[in-house]
Amino acid sequence: MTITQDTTRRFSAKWLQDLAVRYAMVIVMVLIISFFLYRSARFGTVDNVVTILIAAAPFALIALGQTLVILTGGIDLSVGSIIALSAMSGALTAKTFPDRVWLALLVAVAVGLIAGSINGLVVSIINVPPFIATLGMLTLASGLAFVVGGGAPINGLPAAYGQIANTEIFGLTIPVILMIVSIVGFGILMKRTAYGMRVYAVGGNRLAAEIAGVKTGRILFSVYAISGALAGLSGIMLSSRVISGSPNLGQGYELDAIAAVVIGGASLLGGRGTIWGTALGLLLIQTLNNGLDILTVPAYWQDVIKGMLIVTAVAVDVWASKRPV
Amino acid sequence: MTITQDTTRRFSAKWLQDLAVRYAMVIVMVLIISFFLYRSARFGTVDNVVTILIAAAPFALIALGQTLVILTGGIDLSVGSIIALSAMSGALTAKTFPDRVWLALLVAVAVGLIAGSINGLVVSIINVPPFIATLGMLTLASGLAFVVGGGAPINGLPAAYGQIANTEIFGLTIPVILMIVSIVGFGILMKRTAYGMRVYAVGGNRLAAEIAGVKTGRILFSVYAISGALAGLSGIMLSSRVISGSPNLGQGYELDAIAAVVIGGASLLGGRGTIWGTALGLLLIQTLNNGLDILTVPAYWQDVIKGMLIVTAVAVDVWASKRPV
Amino acid sequence: GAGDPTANQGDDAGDRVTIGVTVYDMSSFITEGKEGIDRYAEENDIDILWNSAGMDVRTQANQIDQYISAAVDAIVVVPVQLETLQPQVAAAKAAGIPFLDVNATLNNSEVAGSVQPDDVAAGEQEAEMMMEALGGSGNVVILQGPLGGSGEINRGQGIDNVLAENPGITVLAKDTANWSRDEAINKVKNWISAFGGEIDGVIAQNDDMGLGAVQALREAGIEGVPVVGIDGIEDGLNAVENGDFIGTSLQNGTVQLATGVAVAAKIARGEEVDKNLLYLMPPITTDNVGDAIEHVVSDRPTFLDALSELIAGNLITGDIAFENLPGQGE
Amino acid sequence: MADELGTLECRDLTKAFGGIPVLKGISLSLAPGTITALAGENGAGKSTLMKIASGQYRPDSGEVLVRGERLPSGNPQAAYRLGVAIVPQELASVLEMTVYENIFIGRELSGPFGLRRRAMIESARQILHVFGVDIEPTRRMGSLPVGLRQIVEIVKATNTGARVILLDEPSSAIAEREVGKLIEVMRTLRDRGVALLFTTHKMEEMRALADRVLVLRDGELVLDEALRNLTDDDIVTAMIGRELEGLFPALPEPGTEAVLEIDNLHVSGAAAPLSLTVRRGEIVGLAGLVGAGRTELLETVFGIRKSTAGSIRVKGTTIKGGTPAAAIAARMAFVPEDRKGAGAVLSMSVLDNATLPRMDKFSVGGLLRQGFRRSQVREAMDAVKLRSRGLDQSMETLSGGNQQKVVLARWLTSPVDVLILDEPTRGVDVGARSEIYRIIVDLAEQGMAVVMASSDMPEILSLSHRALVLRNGIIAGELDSEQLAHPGVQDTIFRLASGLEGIESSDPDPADPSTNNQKDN
Ligand SMILES: Nc1ncnc2c1ncn2[C@@H]1O[C@H](COP(=O)(O)OP(=O)(O)OP(=O)(O)O)[C@@H](O)[C@H]1O
Ligand SMILES: Nc1ncnc2c1ncn2[C@@H]1O[C@H](COP(=O)(O)OP(=O)(O)OP(=O)(O)O)[C@@H](O)[C@H]1O
Ligand SMILES: [Mg+2]
Ligand SMILES: [Mg+2]
Repeated sequence: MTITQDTTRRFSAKWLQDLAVRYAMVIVMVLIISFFLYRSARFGTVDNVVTILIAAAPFALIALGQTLVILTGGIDLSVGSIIALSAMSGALTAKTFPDRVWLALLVAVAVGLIAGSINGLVVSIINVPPFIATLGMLTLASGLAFVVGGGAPINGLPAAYGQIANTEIFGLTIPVILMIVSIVGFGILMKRTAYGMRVYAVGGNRLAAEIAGVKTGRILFSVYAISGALAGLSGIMLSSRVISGSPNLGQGYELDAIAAVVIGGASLLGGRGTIWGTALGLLLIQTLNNGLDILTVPAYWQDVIKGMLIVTAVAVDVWASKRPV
Repeated sequence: MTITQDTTRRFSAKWLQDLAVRYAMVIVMVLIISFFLYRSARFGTVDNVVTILIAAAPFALIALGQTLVILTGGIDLSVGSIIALSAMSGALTAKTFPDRVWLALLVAVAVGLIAGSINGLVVSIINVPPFIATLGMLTLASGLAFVVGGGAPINGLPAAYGQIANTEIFGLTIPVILMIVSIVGFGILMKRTAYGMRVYAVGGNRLAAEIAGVKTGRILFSVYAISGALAGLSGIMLSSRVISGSPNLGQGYELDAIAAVVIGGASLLGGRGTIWGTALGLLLIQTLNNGLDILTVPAYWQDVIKGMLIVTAVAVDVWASKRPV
Repeated sequence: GAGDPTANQGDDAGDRVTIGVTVYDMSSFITEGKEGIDRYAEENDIDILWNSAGMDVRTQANQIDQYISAAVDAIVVVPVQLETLQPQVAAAKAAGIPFLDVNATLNNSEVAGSVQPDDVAAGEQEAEMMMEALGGSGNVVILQGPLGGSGEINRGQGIDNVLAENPGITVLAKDTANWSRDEAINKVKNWISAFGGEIDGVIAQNDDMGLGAVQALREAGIEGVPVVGIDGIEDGLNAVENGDFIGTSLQNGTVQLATGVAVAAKIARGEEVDKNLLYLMPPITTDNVGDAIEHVVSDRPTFLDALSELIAGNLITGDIAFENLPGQGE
Repeated sequence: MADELGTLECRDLTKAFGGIPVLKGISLSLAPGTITALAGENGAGKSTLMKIASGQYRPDSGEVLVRGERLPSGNPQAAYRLGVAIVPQELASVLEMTVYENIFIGRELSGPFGLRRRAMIESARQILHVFGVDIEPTRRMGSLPVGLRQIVEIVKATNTGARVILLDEPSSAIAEREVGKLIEVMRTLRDRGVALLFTTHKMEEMRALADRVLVLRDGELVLDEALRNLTDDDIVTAMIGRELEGLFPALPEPGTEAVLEIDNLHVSGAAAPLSLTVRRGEIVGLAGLVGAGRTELLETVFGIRKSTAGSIRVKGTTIKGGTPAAAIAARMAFVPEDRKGAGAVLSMSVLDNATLPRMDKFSVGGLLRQGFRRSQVREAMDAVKLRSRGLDQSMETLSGGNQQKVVLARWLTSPVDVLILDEPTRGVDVGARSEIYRIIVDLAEQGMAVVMASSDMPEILSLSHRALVLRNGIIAGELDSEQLAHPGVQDTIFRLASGLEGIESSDPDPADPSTNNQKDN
């Protein structure tokens, strides 16, 4: 009886446990934040925290999808391009039907879902390595993003288009709310549902999952479809925030998203990683971006510092948690 | 006696064997090339073949280094930035010592080697996942590339700087010769030497390799160092060809290099892949770039076509060779 | 901290103003411009907060948000992308902070001021130079900037305007080389493969790509094909001088960006100033390339010393691209 | 209880790899409520047959029927749905997940608030208890030794409610005591009407379990007979096509010169430091229960695990560095218990795997001596009767037993002073096993010192000059050759191993996770 209680308590605090494993990373984070707080009074203001959250939101969406993909041992390089393609599709829709802006949201997410599903089919049915499948989609979607706008950005959008991302609820804009809801939602999905467990199993050992009756093909398909749909959502949020559709939007975002996941402790071999870890990784990257901007460190020195800090943070974490490579 | 002869013959044709495994890919390549030949009489001219080779050369160098890294189960995202950093360092050296241009070559390769060695140390000693270690280096080196030039490209270089890449020997420029020599050299290194076998072993099963007496840390270190040095070489060649140093040089090249390796049949999990495969993958990408330009396909349609063809080529290959994912 | 915006907050600092600047990236143009800005600011009681967006709209939006909450006196933006940042422009307006777009347009009527190069005119200018060299007939190839960027769109517009009037000209190929020399070199080599000796001229939307084309032609052993660029970077000016280029158009970042900050400071101080200025790039040919090289490269310190005065004068005449080159101003 | 529904039927299955036939028309039928043993030499096609029956492989021709329903080929999930469960030879566990998660993959317990983890943990604890192993169900699978992983997989397969259970060498990594539990579990399942098919190379297990024996030779079913009609010799003869004389060769007398001297070695996780001297030509057996620390000891001696104190000397020279490379340089050789994880590089060929530990010998100035290494490796592999399509065959396409032969025989290309063996004959068939024993004894005769950990009791009893029983990382008892020949020795060893008799009887804490960190990578 005592033992049972013990395990329960342990389990309901699973996320805390996860954090504890990453404690070294948390300490590094706290150090970085303290430094920024010390150097700039503005860093800690509510306004600035909100600024960080707003900046983080579109990344959070793709990083969550990416977490699922990476947990299966795959990788999704196409999210940046899918952002561009769905932003362009959304913008085009808004331009065509200026008084039905919410249609744009729908179209963008649908476009992302379709692109992601194609990734999923190519990976799960034709068995093309995820790197190639999604690299192909990266190239293809970015080409299509230009095709949609005939090579140019889509401008002159109705002001209502901006409402998608800029509407505030309880003082938070929609992307921020989406981010928070998604982190919690995916956290629960991955820890508390059979689906989540199966995603881990497929990534940990596909054969083992297969002989246990798990429909591994479907699981693989689903993670890419989810990642695509989230990229679509991220694309429309980004595009709505600047009220314009650009075929260059989202370029290179995939690297930052993957980085957040790996910084958060996930293994690119699959099977290991958590949503909370990803959230932590995301926070690290966004805090650095924001803090260094606030201190108006010149752009290229920002890169130098960021490169070193990210490696250091992970090195400390590896050393402290002895996480397997 | 007979048996020995037999086996020897088999071995000297190992590269042919490798090609035969990739025969489906070769067929796809032949189809693509035939199409271009049919559509444009110019595609098959000697001049154009040389054009393809020249364009391929800087990619070939980094793709070879990348092959070694991927064979160990790692990844080197930093090659693009190392190209920029070493190009800037080389250009700065040439600007400072205009009459000793060959010093620039040395400096560039040394810079690449150092950057690569840092990657190697971080990966092999501190056990930071290669993705993060080299992502950190990507960010850091690209920052430093700007620092070297104070944020600007380095222009007004002595004409002699151009000789590094533009000197012709037997009608081929130095980068092309370097490419051919390196492909053959690395082909031999990986198939015929103890070092090559150790690289495969480390990637296939690090623990088993360690138990068999391989100093796995050193092997890991070495592949990153080699990859860095080759990126340095590639950087100086690129920079010398355009007689200028730009901090944006090489941006995004890492993806193309990794793509070439994976198209060539290597597994990102390590242990599987060949130099010939990489050469083939490289050829596929470069042929597509060239052929689509010759047919003056608009840039974004090029992307669409390239994305689909690469996935198709690998899909056919997967289906035909049943290569493990 | 030194870079802390709060340190400069409030109007009690007398005439001193703080201007937040965010640029698309650290290109050589921007780097030169920053030198001009820093020099001008130093001599005119201005504090500069500087950020680069690394070619990312989202980053730029965040940086502007930060400037607004730091309550700077004015914001100068060199946008990553055309027509973006509407919410930020509106927010700045609401906060009473003058907001200027410089060098690339946001196409937003809400901005407090705008200092723009006339890219359409520059495109026309380089195309005209090419028409002159070709005598109105022949085959050209065009190297474009990154598709969808305002530079590519406007310079392309200018080129198209001129081509429309010259039916004797055929465009063999037109594609992007993303402002980059090494991309241009491969692109042009491939076109040489495709068209052999048919190419009579190369119109590059900037100098870097033009220089790539020059190198590609050289590698292919083709001589006498005219190449034209825009921007007047060091190597471009040298190319004009040694005949590799038939000409270029000088976009002097030092002058243009510093002018942007000058206008912003004047608006912030409530001084009278023309709020919408066009920078008309002077054409550079063998006739005036020597002086241009002095301004941009060889005698830059002297040029910087006179910068504040030059801008002050230009703001009165309205010809903000004026820098006393031969053939300019009269 | 025995209804018609339990049957598995294979009809005329054929399968070839790269044009070489592995199964040549196999037909068989398993009745519900029976246990059938599948025997055969290494590479005979046993695993291939099981993989086809469980949907992992597509047969070239023929079909598999489960309860009369045709199994869609190449679809393991369909096999699972039809009620076929398998414990593969190369264990398929998710190392990153916990024990209970592994057990419940695919049939997770969920409630209205998502997964019922607590219920799964409890239930896992109970079914593991049947095997007498008190593994904490929340432990990470990757932190367990192979033997325990195998038990977890057996537990997993036997609790799916499957009507047909295929066990591919279920006892290869576990010791006698656990085998006893396995036998009990299998019998219970049989009594519930499940049809069981298992492979083994051990005659005792067939005797204890099987109702019927199938023997595969070269892809053909050469024997299908009720067990009671067969003698051991019948089975062996059917398997290897000839009669086998004694399994164990006679042991030569060891020398007196100390070759391996282990002095006060601190093994992480062990209760106390350990000292041990092995003489020239001596074979020392290490016995113990799963988790007794034999593997840890051997790995520490070979430099795979770091030790904090103590020294290891080979022929009087202290080994410095504490790395496998240093150990190999001192002419030590090691055959690990986990051949997939630590022994073989599966993606490489037989030739390359065999070359790996002797790279200096097989290369000149870094260049490989192709002809030389081929001839040397061929010789070594012939010595263990490796069955492969040539030295260029990839390790991963070798049968399990043949992989084990490569991992062992690769050391034979150069003289070795100290041979360290951890479960050396895991999965090796009787014929090859007798070859391996002969080789070990030959090598000992030539002056090598051998340390061998084994869970196979006859191996300990008949192949060692001296046996040490380990418990908790320390030597709980030592038995000389006379004691080993004593009829009651098995019981003595068991009592020593489980702490019922011996030096100290403090409560062992085998579940202490702190001892496992190094194994994780
Ligand atoms: N994927 C594969 N590709 C090529 N050959 C294979 C493959 N799988 C198995 N083989 C070959 O098929 C033969 C039978 O292998 P199988 O694993 O069925 O043997 P086994 O009877 O289980 O042997 P063991 O007792 O050693 O486990 C072997 O010769 C093996 O090399
Ligand atoms: N019955 C058990 N219950 C729980 N954990 C166990 C049990 N047996 C072993 N373990 C775990 O296994 C680990 C021992 O792993 P190890 O690899 O040393 O086993 P081993 O030495 O291979 O055993 P053997 O002596 O059979 O070789 C111990 O740390 C212990 O945590
Ligand atoms: Mg088998
Ligand atoms: Mg053991």
